[in-house]
Amino acid sequence: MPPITPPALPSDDKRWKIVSGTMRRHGFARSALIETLHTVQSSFGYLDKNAIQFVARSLHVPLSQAYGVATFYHHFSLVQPGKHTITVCTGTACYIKGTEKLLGELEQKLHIKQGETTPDGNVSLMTARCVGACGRAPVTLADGELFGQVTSEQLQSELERWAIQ
Amino acid sequence: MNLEELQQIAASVHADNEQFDFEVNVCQGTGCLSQHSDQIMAQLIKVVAEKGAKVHVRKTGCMGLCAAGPLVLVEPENQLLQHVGVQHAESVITHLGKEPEKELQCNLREHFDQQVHVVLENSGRIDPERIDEYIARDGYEGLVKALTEMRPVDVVQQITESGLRGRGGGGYPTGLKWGMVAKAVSETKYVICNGDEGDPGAFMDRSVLESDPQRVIEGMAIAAYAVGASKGYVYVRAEYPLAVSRLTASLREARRRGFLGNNICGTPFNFDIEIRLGAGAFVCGEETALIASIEGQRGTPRVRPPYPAASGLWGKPTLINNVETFANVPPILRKGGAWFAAIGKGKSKGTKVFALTGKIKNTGLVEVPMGMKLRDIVEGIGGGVPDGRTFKAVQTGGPSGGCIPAELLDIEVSYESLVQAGSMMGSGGMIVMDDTSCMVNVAKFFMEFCMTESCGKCIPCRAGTVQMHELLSKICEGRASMDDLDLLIDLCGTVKEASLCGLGQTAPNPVLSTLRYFKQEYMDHIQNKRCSAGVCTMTHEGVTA
Amino acid sequence: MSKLKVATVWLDGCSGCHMSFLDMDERLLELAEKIDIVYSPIVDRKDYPDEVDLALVEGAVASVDDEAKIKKIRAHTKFLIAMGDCAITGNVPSMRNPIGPQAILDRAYIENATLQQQIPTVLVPKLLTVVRPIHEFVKVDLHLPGCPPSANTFYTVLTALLAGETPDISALTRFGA
Amino acid sequence: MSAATDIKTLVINGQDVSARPDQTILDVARENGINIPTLCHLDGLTDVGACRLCLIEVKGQNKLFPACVTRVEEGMEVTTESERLAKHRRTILELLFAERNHICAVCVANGNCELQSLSQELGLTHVRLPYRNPELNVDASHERFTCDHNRCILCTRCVRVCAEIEGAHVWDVMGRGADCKVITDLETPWGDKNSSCTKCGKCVQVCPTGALYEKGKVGIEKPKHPEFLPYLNLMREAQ
Repeated sequence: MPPITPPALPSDDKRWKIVSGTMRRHGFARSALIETLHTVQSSFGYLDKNAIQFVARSLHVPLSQAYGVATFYHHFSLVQPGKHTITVCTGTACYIKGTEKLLGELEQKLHIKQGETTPDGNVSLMTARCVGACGRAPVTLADGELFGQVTSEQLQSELERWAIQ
Repeated sequence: MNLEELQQIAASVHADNEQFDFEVNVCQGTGCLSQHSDQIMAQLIKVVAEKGAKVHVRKTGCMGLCAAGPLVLVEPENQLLQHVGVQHAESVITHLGKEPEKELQCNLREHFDQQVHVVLENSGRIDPERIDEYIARDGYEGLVKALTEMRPVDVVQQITESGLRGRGGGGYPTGLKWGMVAKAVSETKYVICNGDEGDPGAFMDRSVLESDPQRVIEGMAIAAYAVGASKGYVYVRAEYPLAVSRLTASLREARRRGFLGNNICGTPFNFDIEIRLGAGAFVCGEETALIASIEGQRGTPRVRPPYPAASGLWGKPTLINNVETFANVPPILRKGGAWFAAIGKGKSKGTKVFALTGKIKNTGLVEVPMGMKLRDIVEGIGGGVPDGRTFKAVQTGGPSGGCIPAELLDIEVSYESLVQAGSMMGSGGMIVMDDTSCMVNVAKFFMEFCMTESCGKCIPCRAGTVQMHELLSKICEGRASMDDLDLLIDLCGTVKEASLCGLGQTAPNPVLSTLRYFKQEYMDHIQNKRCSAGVCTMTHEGVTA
Repeated sequence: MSKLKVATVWLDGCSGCHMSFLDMDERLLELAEKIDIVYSPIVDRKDYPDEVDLALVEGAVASVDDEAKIKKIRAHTKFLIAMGDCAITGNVPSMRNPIGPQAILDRAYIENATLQQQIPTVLVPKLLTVVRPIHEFVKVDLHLPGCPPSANTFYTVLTALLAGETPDISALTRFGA
Repeated sequence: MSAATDIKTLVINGQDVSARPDQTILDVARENGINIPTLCHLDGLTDVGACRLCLIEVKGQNKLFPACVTRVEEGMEVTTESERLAKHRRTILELLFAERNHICAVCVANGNCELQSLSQELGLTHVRLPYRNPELNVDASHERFTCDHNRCILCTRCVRVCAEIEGAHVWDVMGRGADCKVITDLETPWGDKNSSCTKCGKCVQVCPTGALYEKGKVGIEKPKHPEFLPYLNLMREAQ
């Protein structure tokens, strides 16, 4: 195989160097696609088409294949998330302990459906397929911080805090 | 590294511990951390420093009884403290050696006494990021023994003799699998640890990786030696950041101590492990899908055969085992296959870790010998259903499993008996439901799960789960007829028999098992438009635009 | 022996199935010796008879009216045949399903209307949110796909049924035929 | 090992047949005039075993096997027609018809569609399942071809022919489960000025339904010709 010359970084943004670093660490192997997308997601918060194209071209992965991978895994988001994210666990233990109701309340309060972001870009409402803290069900994550045996009052106060910030 | 050097490391750890009068282990698992056990630990350290007490405050993994968290374990008394808060730090330290405060005492004998800890033997007792503490509890003795005293074929023999079976759900004999990969002729082979614990309601693998990661690394290294692999991958869910960071640190430690890398223990054996992050796809728990994902592709399963043992990662012979399976390996090598085979019953040997959750008093992680009665787990160890409600069913096997009713609580927990009861062992989720759970709604919940997790490759699973979910919704909303029920049963048959992989083949199980034991609830929804548990809201069909 | 009482019904369809039925031409005369058309868009009678032996239903169920009709027809018919793709699959009428009835009404009565832009409400049956095949409302005894089923298909099926035989539908016709 | 000892003998529907060990049950069955229904399989492309229509029974095994990827074995007794198989096959077709908007009467592939002819072959006269009626788009941006997602059954023949034969890998599948969709490049229009499409038209020729078609042509007058695939493969081997 001819030596790979990766395409130029999309911009001066330092985060692209981190992305490029992940690819280099894996020798620009095609199999590094998912690992690299993880780096993009953690650096930029989401994957846009530019980023997918840059990674695909760098790793010599067909564009459609890279896009197919990016959209297959639910961990990857193709839209910019809100400033804050509230993630409701919808695993079985949480379901048994009434997570559906919590989710419904949040949807009502925020006027958005799960997977969406409020129009002002402040809060994204997400669901997770079990975060593995079933012993503390029902569980939600507020900006990554885990809350166990959560109540609607707790969620309400968290939302109020974010609204002021 | 040889056995003698291991013992030296162990001795120095023990000597270090001797300096202290007490050891205070603070659970830093995901469950207790969510209740700020890190702050509690910091406060404990502060109090110890202020008092100049000879106390070692140690960060540990999960202690099991998540319901009573945050947990603290005091050694040498072996006294468990529950619901410890930052404000209790002072009291915990001052009461060392005496009886702790009443409200902190956790003396659930029935919860702990019936358990047998093999996989969890170190959980909550060692600092997961300090390899020497693992060594001090006989860690790496198995690997050293295998490398220095045994041929690969002997290792496989021990595993076969132990009767260990896959803990990921299928229950395939581990020795047989290892033997197949060992016999495959190839320069390159791989060992993969499946940590894509996707069953909602299960967290055994997370806990093991958080609490005792070295055990998994050692198990993988032993496996690699047995099958002739030099490269391994641990595939972990991205939803488990703590497990990933502890595993990363542990891999570094293992390399530092020479248990990974080249010429391990001075032998020609080379082996190293890389972590691969899952990205939120339940189907990647299926081994061929997991392999596709490690290769950087869409996690869609492919038809087997060829099995990964013959053609797996990048077409090479590949051994895939689940986290808990690998975690069982070190003690088997240390104590021998026969020791392991003596635990358990019939064709199900050893122990099984279960994540006991739902409507049960003592939620958390338990490890019991195979063959224990389900009732002893639910009512004994679990403490039964809280709030004076009635037990209705226990769900095992996740979305692939089924619901076991009260009248079958006396069955023994084994691979075979659970399948016979219309469920399966699965990876170890055990979710208890009381009379406030509607079984049709539960079936719908699992179907929704399977529907959104279906990879979309084969038609029966992709389109069948959508239609089954629609039919279950119809039943739950009181819009269904008996014809719809017949259609549902008919679809179950096709999806079960015609789907490509395990996800689709088992997707109808929650429906089939609830139909088997709770048919009356279905009839109630359909004929009387009534949900006795009060979960479903009946609506009438909207007919106009 | 008395003649078989046959009805043909036109729900939401283009009447093509009826045209094809008429295409049996001279064979209609032969059939007429054995059957009486007791209700049909092509005969005078306005209300559905109480007892019909066999009904051929063209068209999908698209409005509250269609729904009421098909239920009534079923109640008064011994053997019900879904005639043509609209009755069986929804076919062309169901092409509005992905976008819903409002969009289709707007297009027809507002966007494309040159005068009197308004959606009729009086004397016009209300549309269902989705157009559906008749077997989703009532039990159907025989499905005869095709758009439309050919005159030969009609003839072969009807003569087989009259002789008490079960016709092999798939040998005769298919969706879209 | 001599070639003769390599020959396997097996029984398909009571008929004794012989096969090379690398052959699949589907190959051998078709060689012997036994028809097994397929949708995702196409001679000349790698098999994915996804449509599940070619499932067959093997004596002594309760499991069903996809004939397109199951290798022959000595002494195997295969059944390709049974009540059980017929039921599953019909249900699979029903699932497909209900999944998207297959309006045969107005489809460009009417009369030349594999889904349509299979439904006739397997005696499917109606679909018991409710139609899903998803809202799907039609990509007519390409100068010569059109992609109508309403008719797509996700067999992935287009994906495979483009990657394996043409070598362009313009097509792939995006999303998961019922949200799956075939795409070109980054879900960008097929006719985009930066499209990597080579305009060879192979994908159109292999599409079993009216999902991919040539503009200005109606199926009934213009059947598709996927027979070029084995020929291309042969010529490639000869190079």
